[in-house]
Amino acid sequence: GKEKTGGDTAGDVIKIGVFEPSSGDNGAGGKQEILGIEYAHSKVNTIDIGGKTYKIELKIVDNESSNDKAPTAAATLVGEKCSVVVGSYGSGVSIAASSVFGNAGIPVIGASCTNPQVTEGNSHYFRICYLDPFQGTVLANFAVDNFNAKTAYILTKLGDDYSVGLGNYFKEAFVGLGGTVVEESFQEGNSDFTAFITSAINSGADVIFAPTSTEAASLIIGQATAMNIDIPLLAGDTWDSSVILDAASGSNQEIYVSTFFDEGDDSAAGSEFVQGFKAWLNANPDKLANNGGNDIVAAVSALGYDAYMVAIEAIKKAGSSNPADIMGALPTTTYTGVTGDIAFDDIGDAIRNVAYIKSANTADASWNFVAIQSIK
Amino acid sequence: MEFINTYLPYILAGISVGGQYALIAIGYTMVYGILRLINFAHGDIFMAAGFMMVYLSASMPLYISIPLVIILTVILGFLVERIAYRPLRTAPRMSIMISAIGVSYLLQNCAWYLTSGLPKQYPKIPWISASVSIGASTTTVVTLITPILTIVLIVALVLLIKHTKIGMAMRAVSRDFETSQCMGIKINSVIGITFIIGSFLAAIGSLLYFTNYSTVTPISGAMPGLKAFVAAVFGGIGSVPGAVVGAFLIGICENILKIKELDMTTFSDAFTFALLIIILIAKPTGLFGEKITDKV
Amino acid sequence: MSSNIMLQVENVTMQFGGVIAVDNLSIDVYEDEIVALIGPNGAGKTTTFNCITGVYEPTNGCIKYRGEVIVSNYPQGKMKKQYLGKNNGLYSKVINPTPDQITILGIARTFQNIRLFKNLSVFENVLIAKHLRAKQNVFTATFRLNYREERRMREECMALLEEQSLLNLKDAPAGSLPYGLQRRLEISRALATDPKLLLLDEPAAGMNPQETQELAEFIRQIKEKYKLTILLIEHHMDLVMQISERIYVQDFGKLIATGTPEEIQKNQRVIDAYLGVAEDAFA
Amino acid sequence: MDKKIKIIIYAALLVALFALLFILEQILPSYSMLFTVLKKGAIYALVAVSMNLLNGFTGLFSLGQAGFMLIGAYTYGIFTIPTEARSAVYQYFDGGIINFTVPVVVALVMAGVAAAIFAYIIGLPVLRLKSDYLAIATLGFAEIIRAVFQWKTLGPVTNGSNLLRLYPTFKSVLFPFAVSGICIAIIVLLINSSYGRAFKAIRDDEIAAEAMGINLAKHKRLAFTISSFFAGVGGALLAMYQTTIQASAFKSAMTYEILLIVVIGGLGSVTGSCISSFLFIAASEWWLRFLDETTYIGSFKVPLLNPGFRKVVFSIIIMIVVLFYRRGIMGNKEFSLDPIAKQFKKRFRRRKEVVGSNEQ
Amino acid sequence: MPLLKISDLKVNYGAIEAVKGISFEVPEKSIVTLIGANGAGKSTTLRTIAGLVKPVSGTIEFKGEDITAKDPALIVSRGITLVPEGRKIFPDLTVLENLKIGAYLRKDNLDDDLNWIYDLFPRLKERTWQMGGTLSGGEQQMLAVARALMSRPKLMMMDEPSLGLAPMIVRDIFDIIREINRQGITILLIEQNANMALQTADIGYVLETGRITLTGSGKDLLTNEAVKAAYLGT
Ligand SMILES: Nc1ncnc2c1ncn2[C@@H]1O[C@H](COP(=O)(O)OP(=O)(O)OP(=O)(O)O)[C@@H](O)[C@H]1O
Ligand SMILES: Nc1ncnc2c1ncn2[C@@H]1O[C@H](COP(=O)(O)OP(=O)(O)OP(=O)(O)O)[C@@H](O)[C@H]1O
Ligand SMILES: [Mg+2]
Ligand SMILES: [Mg+2]
Repeated sequence: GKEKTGGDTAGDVIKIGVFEPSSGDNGAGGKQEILGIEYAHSKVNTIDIGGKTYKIELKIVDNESSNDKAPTAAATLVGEKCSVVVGSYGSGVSIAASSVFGNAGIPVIGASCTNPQVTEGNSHYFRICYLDPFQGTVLANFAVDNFNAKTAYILTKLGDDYSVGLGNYFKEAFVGLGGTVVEESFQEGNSDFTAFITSAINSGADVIFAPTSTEAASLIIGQATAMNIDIPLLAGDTWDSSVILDAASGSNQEIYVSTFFDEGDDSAAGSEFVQGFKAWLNANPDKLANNGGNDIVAAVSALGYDAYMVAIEAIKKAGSSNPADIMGALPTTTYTGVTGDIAFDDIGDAIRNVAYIKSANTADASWNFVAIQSIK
Repeated sequence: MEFINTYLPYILAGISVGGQYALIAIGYTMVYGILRLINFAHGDIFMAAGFMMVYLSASMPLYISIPLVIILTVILGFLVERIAYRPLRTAPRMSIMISAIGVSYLLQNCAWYLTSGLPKQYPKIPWISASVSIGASTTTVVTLITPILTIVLIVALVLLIKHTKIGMAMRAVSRDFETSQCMGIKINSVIGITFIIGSFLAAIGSLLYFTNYSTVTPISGAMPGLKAFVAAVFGGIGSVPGAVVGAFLIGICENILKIKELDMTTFSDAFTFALLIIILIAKPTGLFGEKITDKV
Repeated sequence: MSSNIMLQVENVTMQFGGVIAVDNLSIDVYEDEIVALIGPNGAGKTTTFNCITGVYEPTNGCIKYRGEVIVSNYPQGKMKKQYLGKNNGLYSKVINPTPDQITILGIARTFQNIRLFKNLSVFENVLIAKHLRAKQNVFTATFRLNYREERRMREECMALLEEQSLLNLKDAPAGSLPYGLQRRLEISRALATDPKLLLLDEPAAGMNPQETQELAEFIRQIKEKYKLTILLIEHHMDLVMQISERIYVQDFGKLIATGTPEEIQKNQRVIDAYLGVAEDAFA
Repeated sequence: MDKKIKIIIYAALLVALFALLFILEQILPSYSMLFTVLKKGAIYALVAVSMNLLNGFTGLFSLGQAGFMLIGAYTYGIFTIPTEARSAVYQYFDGGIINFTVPVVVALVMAGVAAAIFAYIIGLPVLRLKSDYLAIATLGFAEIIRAVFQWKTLGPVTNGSNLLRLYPTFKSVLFPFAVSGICIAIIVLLINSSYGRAFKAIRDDEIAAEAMGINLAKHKRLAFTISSFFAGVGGALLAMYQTTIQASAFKSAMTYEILLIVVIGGLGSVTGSCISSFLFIAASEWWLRFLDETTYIGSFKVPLLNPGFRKVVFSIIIMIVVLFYRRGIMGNKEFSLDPIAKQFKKRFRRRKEVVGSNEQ
Repeated sequence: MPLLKISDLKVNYGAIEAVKGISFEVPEKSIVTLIGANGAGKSTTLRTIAGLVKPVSGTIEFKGEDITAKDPALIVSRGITLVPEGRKIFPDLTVLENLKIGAYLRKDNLDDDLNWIYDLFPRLKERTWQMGGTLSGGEQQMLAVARALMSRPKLMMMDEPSLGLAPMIVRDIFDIIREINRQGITILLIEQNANMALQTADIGYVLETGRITLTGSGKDLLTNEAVKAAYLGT
């Protein structure tokens, strides 16, 4: 990138890398996460270190949701001499690029990547969201608590580590709670889910758990609606997207998702963020388009916001723009974000014990807050 | 009855998917028949038709937007031929194919750029989006009308190819450009018409397909495109009836494989390819393919 | 005479679907002979060559090369019911070699419509023909452990091109050669496989009478030089009558006449089916 | 030109190249995009050349490259993950069932061999098919391979849908250059050998090739197997470069990408494939990145520059290259020093003549 | 005014100069033949006239109209057809369809023409419904000629119609050429069979490596010593 805004000299600038997909399978979610980061940047774009004011610059790079493009994208950020990096949506790319950042000694703060392997053994990788084992367990608990579910039908996407992984954790927890599961998986590019839905019905499932990308999700919802099924659909954080609301609007399909953040959160920080973010989106047609054309706040946007703020906090704490110093400061950095209190454990994961459960309000295409679920 | 209730949905889904594949597959087969070109961009033209519908239907009523989508798709198909294939008429075959891959990339990337890659909800088309019950299973009207419409369109197409002057010209051009020119045939127009027909069918296919599946993304065309292409090869590429038979076979097979009891879902796509390979090994030019005999 | 018999085509029938292209054909070719196979278009001449060289599997019949059976088949599989020809049941062995195996035995051919490796140089065209007899494998060839063999191949090819006066064109792409030289190169390439028996399919097609004349001379020369036996198909009667010692005439797949050129020219059946008014053909 | 001199010149150039790379690594920071492009470019060059061996030199239109790379990548990964890391990688499969590791070089060879064995087996039936039918069948096989590697039942070996990671990788750009260089050199030697000529004969005219005593089945299988061997090695290198392996990355899109490189470089040109793979990687991953960034000049927002625009521009560039350089950058020619050397010689000779005439 | 007038025609294939500036005329209702060695540029000349190849320079005039480098379809519509080298009939069209496609640009009724063709070639009438590809070589050649006639040409160009045909068929073809010419169609003929061609032709041109080196009536050339030595082999 050759972009230079204003007349800053390099000495007055601290660069924060944004390592996110804006194309490929996870492009949509990645863009929403970027929006949160950009919004945060619009709020806090300078920082004082040692009495000097530095301008913060965002370096956004597209990892194309692809493991083989990720290292190159990461190298771009390293080349830009970013002090700290935020990202990425999608755990696979985060893992793939991890060593590039690791070798360069740059700390990375994952916003929404939920796979345990992202941080495991990577002292430079931190993360502010909960993990898949937690999320899977939460959802299993929710299914049992709310629907008294005995049988769950799990539909995962073959070859997708997020999908398969989360499905696995859900299964472990659900079986642990005394339920039985029926598992199936679909292949990339599959567009006809009626057969799967039929087998869910035939298996006598009380809930369908489908941790998939939003593309598959809208197909599943559309076809489930057409088939008039009355089994609730459960899914993880990826489904917390306006795409799902679009797909479900006007139907009477029950949809529950676990997520990091609730738009209807009426805490001061939460509502301030929601209002500010919406106003910011609406003022900017490009951004609104990147959010899917509406101003519904995705949880990943909130996480992106928080991740950026954590980065700022760490820089402040380190009192330096040197990546090594920031890395040193991060483990002890704490921050109260819009998604809750953030502190890191010794692996680098955020210490979290609750998840929000939301349900799709199909009448007016919005999310209804259902519960804050914790693990038994 | 129990049996039918359990398995009917799979078969219905299969027939419906088969019909949609068939409409796309014909585009592949026609273009291949005439240019010997695997038109990799065909699936993406289908996808583009989907997006056109999403955007157009947002601002105008269906009775305008549907015909408009069909017209625009046809124009798109024609333009692709004009810009990307016609200049390469005398180039090595591989270059034209690469051009096709390039167009496919371009269309996908443009769609990405314009839509930000977010899945778009396809508009509901009244009546054909409605649900109907057959026995104990529920499906949409589109599932039922797809095969019928497909068959009607294809019969019309076969009649066109077999019994009209332009059809005769298409068959002639597919054999030999130069000699066709000597007969006074304008090969560019004939090829243009081929693309127009192919795109027209792709547009119809996209109406049916996306009504059934409700979401359009920039890569929506890739998988149906590939499947339709497989169907075309399966039936013997270049043969219209072959493409249709292949498409229905593949549609039905891949859905039957999803029957839980078979426990084959993991391999439903793989199985499609496996079946294709088996067929090809038994009949190296597909079910209805003309035998390539190198006259020695 | 039969001690030095080269090629025996015995009762060969080739049926495509319902069409019998070669019908119970028997041909003998002796060592050191030039034999011609003539007949109207579609009589099955090229098909006969294709059966001999392994391009097609004959439906029935057998072919012997120097007394040894190299091709043999009988109506079987789908053909069992469809078979329309004679001599069903005469053979029970199946030997269906691929064309390369036939070439290795020492039978080389040219094609009715020239089939050179058009993008490769003249030299490479000939060099490729040496591949089959080289003592090497992929490994030795890749790492040049076969360099002696490779040198020998190259030297032999240079010598051959020199003889055929193609040496000055050795680096030209074969496709760029004038038609007549392409024919000559195709024959040279066939010679490079070290054949004993050479099959030529319409070598004079597309040549004018003068060029045809030169070709006749050329064929005679290579025959002497390489101790070849030659079987050729041709429509140019002046060439055929001039160089062949014996002629077989095929019509609708069947053999309708055989004999010396003089006998054939007078044969009424041949005149009716093929030559038309005799004098005209040699005008 | 004297053959010996030629060899010496090429060797000198090679040494110079490696020296240059070495020096670059000392002076440029390790994260420089240049190295990323060089590493990936070297790997893609190998894969593209191996595909060219099939498509450009043997005339077999195969689209199975990604599948063979997948096999190579997994073979490499599976056999090199340190035993102590296995429980972390195979977390869903109790550490997997393979409990030993082999040295990197051995694993690279194994990667090639595994791909080659597989190619040999599927080649038996598939290579009987012609042109586009062969293409679709090989494409199909690649898809099947992918599904099999993601299959849960094979999880203890392949880790199912999950990533393989923590295996040895390379840091220096010299490593991929050396490995790719050796492999490409072997392919070039093969192409220029008697067997290479046989492959080209098959490409030009199968029937004539057969009539020249070339066993079609054997030679096609040979080309297919050898090409797959190198694709497997390329896959292993790619795995090292990416630091993680996931079957879902090896889609047909990857094969198309390689095919694009091959055709843009020129079918039947090894140097073309190499040049175009570096250009391709550089353009797609480096030079055009600025197009994705919303840019302001002063307060003026440069239009069109938004995420995704880079790819649009890139596909347009590809189209332009395809439409205006239909035979690719190099056609079917090779980059060679001969013309340069000839120039040199001519000048040299002229000077000699001048000197000579002066003396008289 | 000649029916067809070629002036200083030059044609290249890439770097190869196939035709290096030739001029000749074809009078109305005549039979004109081009003879010459292989690769002399004969086929290229015909293909250029038919519009299949674009010349580098030179003009082609037909009935006074400049048709140089025009679209092949337009040239056909003016009344020029080419019987291409190697027959090139459409193998999976029936004989009737092959004939109909010959009249592709015509919109009027074809019945009369079909009857005329069937009179000329009774063999084809028997095989109306047979696929073109299944005909024998001689029949295919007849079909190619008949197909060209279906456009009701004023000028018919034939590229080596006797190539690879049995002696008897060769004679038939030449008989047909004379017959068509009697019916008023001008013929431009390329032949390797120089004997037959010169016997049939009113005018002959000898082409050598892209240039015309000799011109004369068919009879004259037949007795010309140079022609005899180079092309007639006697
Ligand atoms: N592969 C094939 N499939 C079907 N029919 C074939 C095949 N090859 C040849 N034939 C038919 O067999 C018959 C004999 O053909 P062949 O080529 O042997 O004739 P020919 O004697 O060489 O004629 P010409 O002198 O015209 O070359 C023809 O009717 C031809 O159509
Ligand atoms: N498509 C082409 N591309 C390149 N060169 C060609 C092409 N067609 C013909 N040539 C070359 O142009 C020259 C003239 O060819 P042309 O076919 O006109 O000769 P001809 O007189 O008809 O010969 P023949 O008797 O072989 O038919 C030859 O040198 C030939 O190699
Ligand atoms: Mg023949
Ligand atoms: Mg010619």
